[in-house]
Amino acid sequence: MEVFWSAFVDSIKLLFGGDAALYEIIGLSLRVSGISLVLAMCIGVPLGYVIGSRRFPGRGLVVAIVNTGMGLPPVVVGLTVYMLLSRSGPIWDLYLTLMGQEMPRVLYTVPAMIVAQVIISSPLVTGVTLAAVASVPAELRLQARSLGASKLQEAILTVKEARRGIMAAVAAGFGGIISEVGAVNMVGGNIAGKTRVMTTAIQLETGQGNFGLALALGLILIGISFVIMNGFTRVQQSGGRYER
Amino acid sequence: MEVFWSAFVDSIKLLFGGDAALYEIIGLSLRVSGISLVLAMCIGVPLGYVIGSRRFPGRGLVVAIVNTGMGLPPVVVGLTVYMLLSRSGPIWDLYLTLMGQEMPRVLYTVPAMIVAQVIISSPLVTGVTLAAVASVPAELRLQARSLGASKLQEAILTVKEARRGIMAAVAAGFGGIISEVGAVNMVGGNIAGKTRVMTTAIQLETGQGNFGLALALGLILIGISFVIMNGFTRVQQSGGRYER
Amino acid sequence: AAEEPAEEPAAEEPVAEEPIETTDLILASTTSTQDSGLFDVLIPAFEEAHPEYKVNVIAVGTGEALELGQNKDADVLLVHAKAKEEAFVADGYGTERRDVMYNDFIIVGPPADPAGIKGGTVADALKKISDSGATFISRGDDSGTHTAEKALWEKSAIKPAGAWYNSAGKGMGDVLTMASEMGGYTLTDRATYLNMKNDLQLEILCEGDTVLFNQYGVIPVTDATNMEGAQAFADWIVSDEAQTIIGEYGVEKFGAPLFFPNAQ
Amino acid sequence: MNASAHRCGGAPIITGEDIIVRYHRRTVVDVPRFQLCDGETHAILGPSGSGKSTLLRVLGLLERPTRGRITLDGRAVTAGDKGARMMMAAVFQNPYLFKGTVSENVAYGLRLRGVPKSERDDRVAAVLERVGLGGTQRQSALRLSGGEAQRVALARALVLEPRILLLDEPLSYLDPLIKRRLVQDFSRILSADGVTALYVTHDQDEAMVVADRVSIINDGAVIRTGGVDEVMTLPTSPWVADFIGMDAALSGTILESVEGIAEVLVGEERVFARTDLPPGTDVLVGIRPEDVMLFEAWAETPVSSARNQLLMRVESIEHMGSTDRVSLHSNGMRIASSISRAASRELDLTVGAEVRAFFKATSVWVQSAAGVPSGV
Amino acid sequence: MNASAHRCGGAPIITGEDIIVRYHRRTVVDVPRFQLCDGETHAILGPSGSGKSTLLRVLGLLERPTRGRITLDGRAVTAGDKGARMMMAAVFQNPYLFKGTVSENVAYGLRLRGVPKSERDDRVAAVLERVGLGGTQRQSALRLSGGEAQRVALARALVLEPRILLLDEPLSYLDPLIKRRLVQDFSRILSADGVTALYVTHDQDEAMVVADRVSIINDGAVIRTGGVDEVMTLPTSPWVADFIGMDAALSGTILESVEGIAEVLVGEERVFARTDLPPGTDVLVGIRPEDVMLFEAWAETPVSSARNQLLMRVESIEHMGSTDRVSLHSNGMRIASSISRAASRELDLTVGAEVRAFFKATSVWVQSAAGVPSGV
Ligand SMILES: Nc1ncnc2c1ncn2[C@@H]1O[C@H](COP(=O)(O)OP(=O)(O)OP(=O)(O)O)[C@@H](O)[C@H]1O
Ligand SMILES: Nc1ncnc2c1ncn2[C@@H]1O[C@H](COP(=O)(O)OP(=O)(O)OP(=O)(O)O)[C@@H](O)[C@H]1O
Ligand SMILES: [Mg+2]
Ligand SMILES: [Mg+2]
Repeated sequence: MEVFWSAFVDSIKLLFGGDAALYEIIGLSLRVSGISLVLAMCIGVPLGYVIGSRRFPGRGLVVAIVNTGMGLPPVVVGLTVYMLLSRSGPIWDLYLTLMGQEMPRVLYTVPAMIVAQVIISSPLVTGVTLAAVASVPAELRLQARSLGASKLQEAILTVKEARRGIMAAVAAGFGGIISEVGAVNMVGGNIAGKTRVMTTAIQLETGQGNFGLALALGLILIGISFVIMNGFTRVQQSGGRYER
Repeated sequence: MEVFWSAFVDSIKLLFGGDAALYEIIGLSLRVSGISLVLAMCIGVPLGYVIGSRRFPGRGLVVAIVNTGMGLPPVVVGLTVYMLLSRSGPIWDLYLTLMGQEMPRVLYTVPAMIVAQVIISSPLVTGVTLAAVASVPAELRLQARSLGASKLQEAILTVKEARRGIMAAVAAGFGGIISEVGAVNMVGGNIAGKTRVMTTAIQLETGQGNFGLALALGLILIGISFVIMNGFTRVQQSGGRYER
Repeated sequence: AAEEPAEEPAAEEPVAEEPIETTDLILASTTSTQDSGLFDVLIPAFEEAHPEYKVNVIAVGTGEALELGQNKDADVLLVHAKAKEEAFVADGYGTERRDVMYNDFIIVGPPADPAGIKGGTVADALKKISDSGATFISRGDDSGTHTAEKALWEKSAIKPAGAWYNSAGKGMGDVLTMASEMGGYTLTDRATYLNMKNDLQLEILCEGDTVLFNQYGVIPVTDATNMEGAQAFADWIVSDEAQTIIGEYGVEKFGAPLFFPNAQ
Repeated sequence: MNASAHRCGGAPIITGEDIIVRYHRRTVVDVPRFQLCDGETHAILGPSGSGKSTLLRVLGLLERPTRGRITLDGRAVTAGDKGARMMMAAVFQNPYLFKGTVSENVAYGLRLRGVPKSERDDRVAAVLERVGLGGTQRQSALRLSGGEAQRVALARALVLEPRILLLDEPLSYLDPLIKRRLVQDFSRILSADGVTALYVTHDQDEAMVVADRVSIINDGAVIRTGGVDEVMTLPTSPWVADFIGMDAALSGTILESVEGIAEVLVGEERVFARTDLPPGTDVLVGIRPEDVMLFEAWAETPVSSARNQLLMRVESIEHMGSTDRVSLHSNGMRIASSISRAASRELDLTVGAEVRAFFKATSVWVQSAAGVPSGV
Repeated sequence: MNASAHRCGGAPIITGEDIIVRYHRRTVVDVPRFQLCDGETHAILGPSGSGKSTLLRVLGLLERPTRGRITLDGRAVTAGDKGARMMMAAVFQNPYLFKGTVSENVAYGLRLRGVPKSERDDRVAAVLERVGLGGTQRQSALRLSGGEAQRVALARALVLEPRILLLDEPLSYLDPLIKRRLVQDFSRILSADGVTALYVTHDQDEAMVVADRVSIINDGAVIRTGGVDEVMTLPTSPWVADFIGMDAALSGTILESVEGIAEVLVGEERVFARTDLPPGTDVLVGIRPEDVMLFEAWAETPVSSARNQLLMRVESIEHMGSTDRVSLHSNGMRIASSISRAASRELDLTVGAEVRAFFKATSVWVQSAAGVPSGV
């Protein structure tokens, strides 16, 4: 057990030890996760709203696809993104044809990581949002409409009403992003100082047998996401509809 | 693009090619995921119900912890489980002290993988269930109680009412499990014929540069989870409360 | 990469006072090289010698590294699977292959040595392990180490199969951890073993045999994004300066070098 | 249906034509023509499950009918038409409030319309005062009692001062005190210039106070439409009569007519009624139970103005709370009387007993039988 | 409060003592003592937001009060007590139905009680028939109209045939036809042996038909409890009077008494009333507006039995739908009369006009003023 305790102590020491490289890694993790989360929300929340609030033929199939998307293996996503962005991949060729010059390299950069993260977390956000939106009484949307709400305003109201569920969606999406390693490793390359984030750093240390350090980094990551989630939760908890 | 097409063709060929090793891997994946999912549901649904339906001091903190749990880095989970189960870990010592004999090895076996998977997916199931349960009108629970429901019967009814959200929770949990590789790899060891599952096999092929094969395996995995999710979704979709 | 004038470095003659414009160089290598810590000294030295390049290490399996090279997503490769490397160059994916260094393989196992292989030859050891059914963990990932292991089995005419033979499909560090936990034997490169020794309940039981030889080579990728950089790296790593660094790495920490430079 | 039934006071503002709503193959609404006229308050009465709420949603452009056309001010509109919806505001049967405070709920529509904050606050305060919830602005809307929630839903619509108000049982959760106040308030708001209202209710008294016209709907079909007095006094079928708590309208013939007071033969009884119809006209005759007073059979002629005094036999007595409803017949004429419980006790009414029924000529509603399809 | 007010018909079955419910520091219910007696139907009347639903939830062991004790059959119970809850069934103001079919909803309580399937089906069919929803067993409960949903909620409770029924405005969404039927049905069910009911309602007529006793609650406090006739006829404060649609009870003194008919001095008017109280007693006097008939001031004495005939002045007229409510005064006496709209029109009533008010001695409710705290 003292292994965990010493990892805990180490994590504190590391966190306040002033190691610039660590701060850089943490910063990059937060930047990548933050941007990815915002993009995943921009995709997942509207999509979840539309699927959750409308009835259309094939809806069940769409939901099944979204649910399947929650279980995309990160390595496969990484591989796919890699293949798309590779110099011998289709986008590269297309760019060359269209622009008449070589595409600047996207692989092993932050944008590539973000692309992979967004692909991984969007279905999570969509799927949970969908269920949350579907649990908002249709009468409520009708009420909004009857008071003159446009389709967009109705959607905003619905999302607000389903806030708790949507926060869960965002939390799940964030969790998927912040902990993900397979895809970022593959398309980011875990390049020190450039694309190394907390998870790939942890993986690296684990591979080198530095379990204590890996664990300490893991605790730092978990601690950071706890702080973020705690802020989150304050929003999520306020104004529950059905509590007594 | 033809890379994806050929991977697709390969995946079909593989799937119906009668390769016993592949079937074994698929079978193990399903077994591990299935058992893990059931266990995660056994933990997550009741826990989510309790947190979602009760008010107690520190509830916000508990929710934040659950949300954080959605983002546990698999490598850290793997590492932790590894350290706990390791021959130099605390459980081994405890067993020796209590039973007077060495504990049979758990590491690099299916049960160890299941432990890791359950740790990873339980918070997902709990977090989404929690939000779903919290969106069930308190009046409905009160109604059940007023008709003579016990606490358990009330819980069952609430869970049934929140079915859609809970199905999303289960889908998210299943997605987390079926796609997870970091932790199973670490505690399972990816031993051919013993603990090799689809995700670790994909990772292995990727590491060997067999991108086409990796992709084909990935498509098979995604296909399998789509079939499962599709069955799922039929349950999830039936009997929506608020649809018109 | 003449098509990329914007990123073209002033390679010939960096003008003093002006900040040097660096270009990225993608080095695909094996996890074992990265995990051994060699890059932590090698890369800074290269970047000091060639400040116009910024090396980005992508540490993956040997197979994956070759694949990245084939797709031109890496500029230069440092891997250890000689036969595959030669085929890679022969197929035109790499410009040339040069030996850089080697380290040696060892067989490690539990201190109790249930199969009793200590001190014997490699062939002897493998036979005893398979006969006694003692646990053996194989990399099983087509890596250089795995390729070497397979060759050894073949040479001793044993077909490794059965419950005792575990094909792990994992990196060296992981396999060592597994061997330690499972009380089994494994074939490892010395560097990784020495690096992790303290956390393992494993001892060197068989070493020094001439068949246990692990050659690393460097290959600049044909038509790479940063061809100049790739060539510069390949030239530099076989230079005396780099070879000295390689030879000295690990002496301080482990009392013996981890890699033996052998560039011609 | 009466020929005048479809006559609008103003121009039709909303017209529904050939409206059919089907849910799972069951036809829930089937209305060939429905007109809501400019400035009127149109009450919809009908039993539970008859399609009132569905019709309201359809006419309010909140739900697309399975079939049918809706025109607003003569222009065809559909459920997607936002401009059209902006003219309306609805209060649903079940008040679904939004998360947030009372004032956020009430201000919602105003915010959508871009009304500035200060004006919004003033209007919200005023309308809350009006529904008896002054000062509750900052309470959570989700923690209100049933009646409070209903009033917030009402305020949310009223505050918009829309041209068309759609009200689906807006007062069902309210106590008589506040209800009385709101009904009075309604009749003031709704009779104001240019406000048109569709008002679904179960309370006939409410309908009679606020409505100009009434439609009675049963099983998805409008079976009676007309002015409120006419519909509520002259049921054209036994079902309608029963529904509005009367006996069926009586058939009769006008015998003679002097100074607007006619003598009408109903069965073998003679009834005096105020009507301008000429002698010989076949008519329908209706008398509301509240207008029939009962006295002991041996009582002397009381008031001069109660022109009709009939000796009748009690057929049945039904207790309705503070009143008893007594069915009476004599010589082929059948009417009901609604009297206070105390009066009923005092009269010691029993089935079969004889009583004297008094009602005034002006309490008798008379309409030409021509043009009223039989059986409707 | 009247001394007899707390007298139970049977033994108290549920007793609440010192019940206080606070939400966010606001006291919503504050009831020192509430008794629901065995076999009685106890109606709770009160304005919107007065705490009726909260009190019902507390007494039904569905919500823990902030403070207070509840005893059931003399045994202290709390909200967690399942055995106690098994004796009761509740219908809430807002019918929340469960996902599933109508029959699944109605059978829910039976399933919990382990009633076998075939018996369950029979009982469900029977109770659905009773609430007018026969044959709807397999419909989805979530797609019902407001009134249908309310009836399913009602059936869900009735089917359990519980010892105690808690009904929170169970008929608010229903049309008069089905309401009339159900009220009659209720009064039969509720008067059956051993069924005790707490009945929250806004409809006084409903209360008068089904209830044995009535409590009036305002601002969380029970301000009046007693037999239904007494409470509904003899308001003990202006607020209660206004709430039940009367003028305040009058104070008077009995002058003389002959054969159970007393002459009571009210203000300077003399009123005949049936009472056994001796001359000289100070009394409270109440007359329900429905029992007061109005005639032209110059009308002759009509019916012999209406012993009271007063010439009074009209103070105000309020339109209430089919009836008008007229407030009258003369010589310090103030009463109200509820007359039909037609009669009102015929009388051509205007404020300040004189009319003759008739009411019977038996319509006057008299009670000794002793023991009634002033201002309540
Ligand atoms: N979404 C739906 N799916 C299926 N049936 C429905 C749906 N909505 C309403 N119905 C049915 O349509 C009929 C009419 O419903 P509606 O709500 O219009 O009745 P209503 O006249 O408003 O009744 P109430 O007075 O009880 O509110 C009812 O029998 C109801 O069960
Ligand atoms: N959970 C809650 N939190 C805060 N206030 C509440 C809560 N529940 C009820 N209230 C308040 O308590 C008061 C009494 O509510 P209750 O529901 O008992 O009233 P009621 O008498 O049933 O009224 P109505 O006839 O309108 O249903 C109301 O003013 C309401 O706003
Ligand atoms: Mg309705
Ligand atoms: Mg209430």
